[in-house]
Amino acid sequence: MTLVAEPKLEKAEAASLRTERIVELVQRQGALAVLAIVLVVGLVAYDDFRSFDNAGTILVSAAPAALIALGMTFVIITGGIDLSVGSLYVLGGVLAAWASQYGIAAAFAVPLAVCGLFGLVQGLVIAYARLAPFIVTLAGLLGARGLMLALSDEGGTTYLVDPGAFKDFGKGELLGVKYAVYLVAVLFVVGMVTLYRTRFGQSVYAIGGSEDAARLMGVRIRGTQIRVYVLSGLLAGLAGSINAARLGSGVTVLGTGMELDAIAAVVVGGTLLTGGAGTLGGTIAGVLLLQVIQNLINQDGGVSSAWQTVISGTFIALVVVAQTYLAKLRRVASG
Amino acid sequence: MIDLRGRWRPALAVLSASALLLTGCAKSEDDPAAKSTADSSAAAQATKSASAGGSTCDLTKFGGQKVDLKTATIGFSQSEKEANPFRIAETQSIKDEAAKLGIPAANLKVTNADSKFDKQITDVSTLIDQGVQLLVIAPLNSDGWDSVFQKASSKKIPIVTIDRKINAKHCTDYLTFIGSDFAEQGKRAADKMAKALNNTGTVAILLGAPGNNVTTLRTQGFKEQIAKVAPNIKIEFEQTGQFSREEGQKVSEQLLQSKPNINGIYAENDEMALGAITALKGASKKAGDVKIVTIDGTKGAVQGIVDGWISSVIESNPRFGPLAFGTATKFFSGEAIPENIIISDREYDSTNAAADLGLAY
Amino acid sequence: MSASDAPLLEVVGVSKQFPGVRALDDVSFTLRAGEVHALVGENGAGKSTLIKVLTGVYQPDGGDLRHLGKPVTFNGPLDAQAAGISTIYQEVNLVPLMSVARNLFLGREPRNRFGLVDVARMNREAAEILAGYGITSDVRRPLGLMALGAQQMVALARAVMVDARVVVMDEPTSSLEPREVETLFGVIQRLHERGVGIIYVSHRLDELYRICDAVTILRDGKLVHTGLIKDLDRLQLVSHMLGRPMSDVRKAGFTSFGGEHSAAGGKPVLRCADLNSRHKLTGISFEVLPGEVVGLGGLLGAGRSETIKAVAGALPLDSGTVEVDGTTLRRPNPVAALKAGIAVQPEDRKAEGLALGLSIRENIALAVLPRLSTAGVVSERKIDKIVETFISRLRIKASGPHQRVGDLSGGNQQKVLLARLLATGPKVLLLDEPTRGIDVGAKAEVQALIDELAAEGLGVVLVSSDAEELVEGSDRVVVLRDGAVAGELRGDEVTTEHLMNVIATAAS
Amino acid sequence: MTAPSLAKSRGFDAATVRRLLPVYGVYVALAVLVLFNIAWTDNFLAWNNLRIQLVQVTPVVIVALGMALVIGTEGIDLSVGSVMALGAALIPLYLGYGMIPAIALAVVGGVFVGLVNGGLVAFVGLQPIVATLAMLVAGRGIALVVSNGKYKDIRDKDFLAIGTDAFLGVPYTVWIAAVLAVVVGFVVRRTVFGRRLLAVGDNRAAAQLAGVPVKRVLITVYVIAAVLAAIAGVIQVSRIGSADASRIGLLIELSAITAVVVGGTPLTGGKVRVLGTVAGAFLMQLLTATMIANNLKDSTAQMVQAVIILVAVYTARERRTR
Repeated sequence: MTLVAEPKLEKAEAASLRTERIVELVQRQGALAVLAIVLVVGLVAYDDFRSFDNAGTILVSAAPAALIALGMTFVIITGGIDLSVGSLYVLGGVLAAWASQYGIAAAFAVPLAVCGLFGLVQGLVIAYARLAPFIVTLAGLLGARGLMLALSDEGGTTYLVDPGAFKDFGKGELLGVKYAVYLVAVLFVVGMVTLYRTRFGQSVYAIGGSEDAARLMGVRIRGTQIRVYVLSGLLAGLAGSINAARLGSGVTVLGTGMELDAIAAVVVGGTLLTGGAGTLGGTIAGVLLLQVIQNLINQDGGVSSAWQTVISGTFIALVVVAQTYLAKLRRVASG
Repeated sequence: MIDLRGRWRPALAVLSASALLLTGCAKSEDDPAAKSTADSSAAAQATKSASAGGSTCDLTKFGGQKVDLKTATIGFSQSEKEANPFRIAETQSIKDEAAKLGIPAANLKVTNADSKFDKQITDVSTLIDQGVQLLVIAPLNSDGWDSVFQKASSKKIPIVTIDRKINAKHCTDYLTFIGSDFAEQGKRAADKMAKALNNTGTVAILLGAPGNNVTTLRTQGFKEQIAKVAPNIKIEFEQTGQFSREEGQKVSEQLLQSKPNINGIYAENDEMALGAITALKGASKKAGDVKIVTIDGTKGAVQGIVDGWISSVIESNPRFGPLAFGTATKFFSGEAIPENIIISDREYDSTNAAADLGLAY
Repeated sequence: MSASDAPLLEVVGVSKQFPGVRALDDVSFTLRAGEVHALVGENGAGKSTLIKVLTGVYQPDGGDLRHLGKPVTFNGPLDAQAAGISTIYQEVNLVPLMSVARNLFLGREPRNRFGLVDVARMNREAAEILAGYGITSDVRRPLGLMALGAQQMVALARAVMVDARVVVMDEPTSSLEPREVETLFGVIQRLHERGVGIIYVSHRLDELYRICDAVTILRDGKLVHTGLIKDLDRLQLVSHMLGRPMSDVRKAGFTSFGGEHSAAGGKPVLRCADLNSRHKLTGISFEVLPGEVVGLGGLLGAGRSETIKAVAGALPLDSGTVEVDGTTLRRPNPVAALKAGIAVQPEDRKAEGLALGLSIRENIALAVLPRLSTAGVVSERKIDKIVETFISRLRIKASGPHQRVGDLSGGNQQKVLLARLLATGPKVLLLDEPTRGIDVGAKAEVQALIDELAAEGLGVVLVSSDAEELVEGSDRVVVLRDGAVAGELRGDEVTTEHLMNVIATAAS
Repeated sequence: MTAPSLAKSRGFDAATVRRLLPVYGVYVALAVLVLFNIAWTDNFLAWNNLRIQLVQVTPVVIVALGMALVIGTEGIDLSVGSVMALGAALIPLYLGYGMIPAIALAVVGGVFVGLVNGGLVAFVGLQPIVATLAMLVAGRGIALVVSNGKYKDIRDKDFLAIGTDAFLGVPYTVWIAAVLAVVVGFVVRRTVFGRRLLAVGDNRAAAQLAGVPVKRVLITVYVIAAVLAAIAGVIQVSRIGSADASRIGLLIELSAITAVVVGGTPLTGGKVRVLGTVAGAFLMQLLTATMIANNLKDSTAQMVQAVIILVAVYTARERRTR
């Protein structure tokens, strides 16, 4: 024990601490490391990959997925899961396109309000009825998609974005990069500050780490849970909104499987599905990684769609296996 | 870390053995239908209305540069997995025609969006980044292409959309649409249905995937025409079969129980119709008891006419290759290209099904 | 602190009802400033419920709660914390994945002028505070990587960090070792001087008499006695708790061990030779004769539990052999160890011992299923027989064999676990803290059972943090330090003094 | 519950209802839905209609049985849909050797995926949801690769008979599902493996120390789930008459999980309700059937389904008394 043994073990402990740090760094930034490798491979192998335009394409394509993964990271750190985001994403897009006739403010506000409300209901059910998030948000997935179909006349009506500020937002660029990318970047910074530097963020980690302990330490469990699902709903709605601005219409055929992509990105980014640990930096790396891999497959052009799915699945498994292995190594190193 | 000694050897053995088995020594049923597909010129698309009063577009108006297709980079974005006959035939036709024109395989870049619209947008953006000089797109959805147009028009890349139309400004956003008129297909199906039922009866619609323009238009056309030509035909049932055989069968099974008085089924694609046939067989119905009209013209469906289960099939011809490349060649050589190139779709019924089976895909 | 006479905290006639149980029945309790107030009773007496009422986790069904003389209602732990009531729980209730500093400051992080958590300041302050408790490890590391005792210290530091007026300690010493206990008592002394009121729950009578001023005894949800502890001797206290006449208690003594076992000699039933596991064990060797109880002594973290796990095949070994009845285990894993006749009762009965959601029956039969089945199909009849045998033999109190184990009291849970071990017909029993967290009555029964089993010829390895239990229960004690054997006590040497001596000299 | 105990139903108070709802809630819901259909849906009680419902529910029942076992170990298997597709894709590939070898190979395909899933969970220690998520993606890819991306029509008469013919008026597929349900029920209740499975789900560490071969149990569970999924895939192929790897089993994991949870098996493991799972699958099947039969719009159908899932799971949730 520390009191007794500290002085003697100091040297050995310092060494093992160092190993632990390195392993921890690799584990936390594993997705980033793989991303770097994949980028280098891409840069060397494919001429077209190197272009500025291609980087822009990757970033702008990753923007909605990144927003959804941002909310998902919060949810997963609390030990929950949100399967409704794909449906909320489509719903948000349809609502934004419809609301764009009332101006840019409405085009952002309406999806945020509706999807936020959806998240609120899910959060309330999870926090108060204490049903498993998996099931609640699975029902949310169906409910939000049903609502979207109802709004769009069973998918028959596609609302077009009105020409105006909202459409311009979708088209607008600053220094050759779309506005949406800046928005996502800003939100990630805000997200990081929230997660690491606010009491709410601390509660998110505490609940995921040990709900019982958090309760006894005075953390407001229900409040925090409700807030993360609202947050996730809001971000999914916003993702739908910026996507609608980009596509110029409220496309109804989107979003199937989006929730699984988001979960995969978050997990690849080193966030534990059991909750209590995870970083937003990892999530960004995870989102970009999946996007870049897709891009490289396209660059190659010779991979059939069947093999593409095999590659993606295997890749997810490999990254996660590597992370689990590193986590074990870390535990061993820390003795 | 992974301990695979001793007791786990059998598991490992099974793993490797099964991997071996799954890959090698396959032996499928003999396939009588595997005769060479009649890729005769008879099966190719024919233009129905090339300049039906619409505006036209030529190279100067579009503002692009002349490109020699033989040396150009061409991008083709497919929307769905090539798992059903329509998509298989479509992609194959594009590839075959490119090869025929002597375009090197490396210059034809093909992407597949796997039914994900987001992915298709990204795919096309990537194709543009790769410097393609002509884009052929089979769009998953008619709306939502703003960002692609923005990018493509700044580089003056002509876009040819096939099979589904894109709602956009002709000659600025895209060059031309080649494909069928879906509402018209619905109307023709309605005519056939009216004829098969002698203008009276109860009909069910197996809808396509919801939120899809094809579904919307084929439904709209069918309903309008039925109301016009056969007001005594009642449409009592509309449920989605997701364009899939499995769902089509499931929904039809339910339908036959809850509405046993149904005389006709309008399936919005062949797959669902084939599912419906299985359901009819399961409910001990005989061929012809329920009239089926469907759209697409796959081999299976045309065979269905021969076997008596299907009344008629309206074709939706997927062989876009020759027409797409032909149009592009004309365009780059300075000719004016119409906004819509509507192909004339065949139709199959008991009079021609047996003879024209080879034309089906 | 004002000289106001109003007690810090007062409950008057509080009742709390759970489905089927009246956990608290008209209980009154008063805590004054600067008082260390012992709260004792057997498991199920209502201590935990009372604590949860005081800390706002539960709301009472009837009765009043007064804080500094004024009636209050606590709707949650936050309300109680706001009123200056802090709690340290028996099982460390912190978040293992979060850093030490973040755990320490959770919910009251220092903030900078933007309202954001000031991480640098938080880490600095955390290091300073913990240094006062003798903890010098990096506060940025996850708490879960620290030793259990150190975690308990963090919990203590957290509880008294704020200007707590009342600190509730629920068996705080159960996972501490002697030195840490001293640190804890030092802290209690300081709090006492500052006028903080302390509610102290413990099963260890020595501690109560050393540090407490007053005592309140609960039994079956009712108040039995309250008053100054110096007016009550140990026997009176125990008899109040048990509700038994004093003479019975006197006869039984403090532990129920009978003393020496007649280890007739013969070949050792268990022989461990040179067990090595990186960072954990170095060259551990010892043997156990049939009918002998061998104690494993040493400080927490000295490798006692690790040794037990290693013998049971649950800790991967780098080298070393485990031999049962002369046969060496080829590949040490729990299945093989069990087959060879080693039965292990892990330290944490809830986390590693029992399947709490399953019935008593399932739990008892779990380890011997293959024996009770033919061709993979279990025989209900055989299970019933074996389960009935053990329920009556170990006097497990339950509504029936199908009751969920999670609904049993700690003592009965422990008995179910022992029943599972015995059902395997073991040659060696490894018992890691067999009496921790169970009430006095059950403790006595378990201790008597250990004696009985040894008498039947089993070899027993006993780990206990309770020095008296270890010394009285064992024939020999092997003392560990830093994962290695530091010494062995035999015959007359097996006394608390000798044990302390070896540990002390070993630790220097 | 026997008649006399119902007779003195004064004790049938709120507490009793609360205790019994998790166990019998799904049957109550099922009964309500059946009554609704008898009243409102034409031809509901016709044998043909019931037969159709039985036939349509079989794949979900079979997959849900495996899912229930996995959930019993506190796991989850998202890959079942892809395994169905894989099983389906293998059938036409080997039908040339005859029906039995083809089915056997489809099952081997299931074993293969199950071993990978189980290995990732048991040996590598991956979260089940992640391990099987990877397999959900990769599995369908493998199925597509195996089937060359195209669907194949089946003409083997013997094989198609599985999906179309009946024994004693009940289709073969229903018999198969019933037999599998009985077998799984027996395994859970009466076998060493079943008991061990529950112990692993309730407390893995404790099971380990009690000498339960935890890894073997976990791997076996995932193999069983995958094999059942493969069988469901085979049945589906024989019913549809074509093997479409891109479609078969799509999203069935969600239906199966819903059926299991609605049936009263908690996601937290340690408990498996086989009969409840079957009832849960019937409930969801009847729900869709009701909505199709009454020609509800897709949007309404999905929203109604969402609400019913929530209500069903809410009533089926475990109430712990502390």
